[in-house]
Amino acid sequence: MNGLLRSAVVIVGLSLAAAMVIALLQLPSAAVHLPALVAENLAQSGVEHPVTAVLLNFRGWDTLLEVAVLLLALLTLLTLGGGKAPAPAAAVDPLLQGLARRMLPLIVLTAGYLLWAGAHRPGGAFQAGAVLAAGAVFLQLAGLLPAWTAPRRWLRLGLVLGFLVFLAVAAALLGQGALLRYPPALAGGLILLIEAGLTLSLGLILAGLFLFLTGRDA
Amino acid sequence: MSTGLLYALAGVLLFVLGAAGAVLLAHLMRKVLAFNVMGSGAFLVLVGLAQREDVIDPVPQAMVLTGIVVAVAATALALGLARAFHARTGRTGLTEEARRD
Amino acid sequence: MTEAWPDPAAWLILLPLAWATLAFLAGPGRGGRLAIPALAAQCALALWLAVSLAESGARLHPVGGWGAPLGIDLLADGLSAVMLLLTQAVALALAVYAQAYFADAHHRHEATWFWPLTGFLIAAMNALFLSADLFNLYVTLELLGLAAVGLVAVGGGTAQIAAALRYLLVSLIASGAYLMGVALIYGTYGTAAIASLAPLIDPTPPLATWLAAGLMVVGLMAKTALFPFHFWLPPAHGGAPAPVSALLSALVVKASFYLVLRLALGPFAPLAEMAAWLAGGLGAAAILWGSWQALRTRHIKRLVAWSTVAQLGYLFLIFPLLAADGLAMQAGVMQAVAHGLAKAALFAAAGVLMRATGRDTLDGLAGVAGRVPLTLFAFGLAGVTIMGLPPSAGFLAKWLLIDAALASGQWGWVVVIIAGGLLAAGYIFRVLRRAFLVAPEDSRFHPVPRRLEWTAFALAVASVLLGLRGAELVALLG
Amino acid sequence: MNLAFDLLLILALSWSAWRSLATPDLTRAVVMFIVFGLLMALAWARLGAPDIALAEAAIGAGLTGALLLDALGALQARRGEKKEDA
Repeated sequence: MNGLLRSAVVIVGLSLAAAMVIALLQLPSAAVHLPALVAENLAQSGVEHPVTAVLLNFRGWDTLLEVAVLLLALLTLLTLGGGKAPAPAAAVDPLLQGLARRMLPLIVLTAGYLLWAGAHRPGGAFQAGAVLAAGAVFLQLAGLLPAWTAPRRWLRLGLVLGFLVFLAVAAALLGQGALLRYPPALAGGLILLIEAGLTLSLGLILAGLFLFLTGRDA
Repeated sequence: MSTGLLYALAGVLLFVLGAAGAVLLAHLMRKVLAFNVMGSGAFLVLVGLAQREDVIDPVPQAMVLTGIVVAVAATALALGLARAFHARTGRTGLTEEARRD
Repeated sequence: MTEAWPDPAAWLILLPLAWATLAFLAGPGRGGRLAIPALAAQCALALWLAVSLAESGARLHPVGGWGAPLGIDLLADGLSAVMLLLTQAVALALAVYAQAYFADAHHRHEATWFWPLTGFLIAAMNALFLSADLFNLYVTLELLGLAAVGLVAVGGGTAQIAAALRYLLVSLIASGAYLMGVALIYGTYGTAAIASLAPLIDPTPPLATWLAAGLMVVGLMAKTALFPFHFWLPPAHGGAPAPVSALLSALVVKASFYLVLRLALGPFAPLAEMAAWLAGGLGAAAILWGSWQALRTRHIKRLVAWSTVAQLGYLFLIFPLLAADGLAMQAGVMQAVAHGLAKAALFAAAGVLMRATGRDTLDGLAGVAGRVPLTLFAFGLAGVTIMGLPPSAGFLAKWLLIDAALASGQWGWVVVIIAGGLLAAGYIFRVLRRAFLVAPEDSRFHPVPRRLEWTAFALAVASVLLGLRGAELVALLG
Repeated sequence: MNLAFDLLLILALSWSAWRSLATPDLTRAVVMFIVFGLLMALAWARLGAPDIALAEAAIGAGLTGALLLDALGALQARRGEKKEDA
């Protein structure tokens, strides 16, 4: 039975791969050309970097739901908690700790830069949040930050703040006619507001994915 | 052949490799790795195929950014469940569960 | 097409997102008191949306004001309105049930993050029913999948964790396949907006479109637990706390079915005929295999879960019949609604029976007829809908389905539909018969909150009475 | 020149993906996966997607790698205590 499944999967996989390769090689040009549309509307989007414009404006709805996905993953990890206290951090090389202490301001600065840069060039809330989270993970590994248990209220607030800001902006604009339809004059400011909230919350959530898990059942 | 198409073809291979691995490999960690390879393959097809005429398209790029974040959320959840499962049973695969009704 | 007044469709997504987040903020175990009035408001919004659709036809909401293909559109039409109404109504009833269910000391630990998870689950379904963009649908599918997995794991038991893990892995591979389909579609046509795609896909599309459609539909079938992808469903739905089982079985599996139907009616309509027989065949196999397993299992909730596997089969019987006329589509939607209400009632009732007897097996049921008669009555009424007896909504659904099969001269499906009804009668009566046995001397019964019994009963009654008001529902589909 | 680089990169991507699934040692598999993530970041740069390259390096390789290594430690910690390991 297992051998049968294995051969079936291999055969289906190989034929699927072959079919897809053939399909890709004979594809005509696409009928719709979105890069032109993006470029045309970039001036009204409130930012200059096309990817940020798609992420926060043209397809901001995807991004809103995606933040919900992250929150949800964290929430489910919390249901698995069982409330056991995490093991205390193991003794760590003091050299590493010193390095981590010195790195901390640099990490925060990098995140801030990425957040600000996102409007004009590659960067933005997701990259900035990821850098913050990486910093938190690093601190934990250096023994400077304990693993997290059940989140207290202030931490819960930090986790959801970015999402709540995003949701509030969406709701306020819905009152004006359409979900997330930024008035062009305010678009830049609103996007920066959302991104600032998201940077903090995404940093906490992404860090939380690691810090709520680590040391729990080791 | 354009750069975009080349990477799209690579994406096809990674997708199929990952999908087969996710179905066939028994160890939960391997399933998670395989699922991530599968996702990366789909991402490469999404961007590579859209840019097969070597025109940068920010729309699929933004989609992939969304997809990467969703993938890490799913990975963390899968690992959390796998750890909880292992802590309760000492096992690292679901094969025995499959035999029970 | 946007009006100056706020759009109920958009609020149907924002509101559950908001209360889910606030419930998380409020802390472990909190949120029930927030969820119930919010769900009542959502019911009103869904009703408002349905009425306004009946008056003025489908509504488009361009998120961000851009419109497809640059932006993402939300589309509310009759089909989405029916699914939204069903979702809000069942969720409200189950929220009332859940609040009483989790008030009990034995179950309180399961409620830690139940409310925020449920809020996200409902928001994900509403977003899915309204989205008109294939990539946005992928995000809603992931949101729905992770919320459902979280709810399966909410009890924290070993079997529940294992079921959640299995469900998550299936769900992730399935969404991976769906995502690959979206990638191929975007590559082929340069857009993922359904409105822009529909005119571009003709009956002889490039190979990539065929592969995309195949990958997406197979992924969605796995998420719907269509035979032979059903293996994850019985442990997941059978092992979760009763309100969770009810939510998942009544609503969540319908969401991916809805998407298959949407695709088959919309952008992939030129391709649908080719695969319709396969979908119908798998549906027929699901009906027979699911019912057979429901006749064999020893556990009450497993029985109800296997019944879901069987009843989902009916939904896929409509695909070979879609071409005939509007009948098959009406039958499918009616079946989705009837099964949604009845299955919520069955799981709610099963939760009461298990709490009353303290056991989860059919053998433990002896004597419950005298202890919780209302619940047993609810189980029987919901069973009437599942069996497809008049005047229930289930009867109407199966009647429409048989009508559609006869109209197109496809007799084979009629045999499967009738056989499925007889098998359903078999497994429903397995429960009822045991309940009327005399309780053994040593059996102990636990008191059950009246609210649990009444919500189960209300859902069951709704599933039967809806059969009398089926015309309105069908009219909404247009 | 560019084509040669792309082909080499794709070869390395496929090889690291294959090793991360097929190598018997789990720790080495996770390390191979992190290498795979970093190579993916390079591929994104080649596709003119620096945003994704940044995110892939930080999230796909970095955070996912940390999660995997941490989980690896947890899953292997009990090996000695419980015998029924599959």
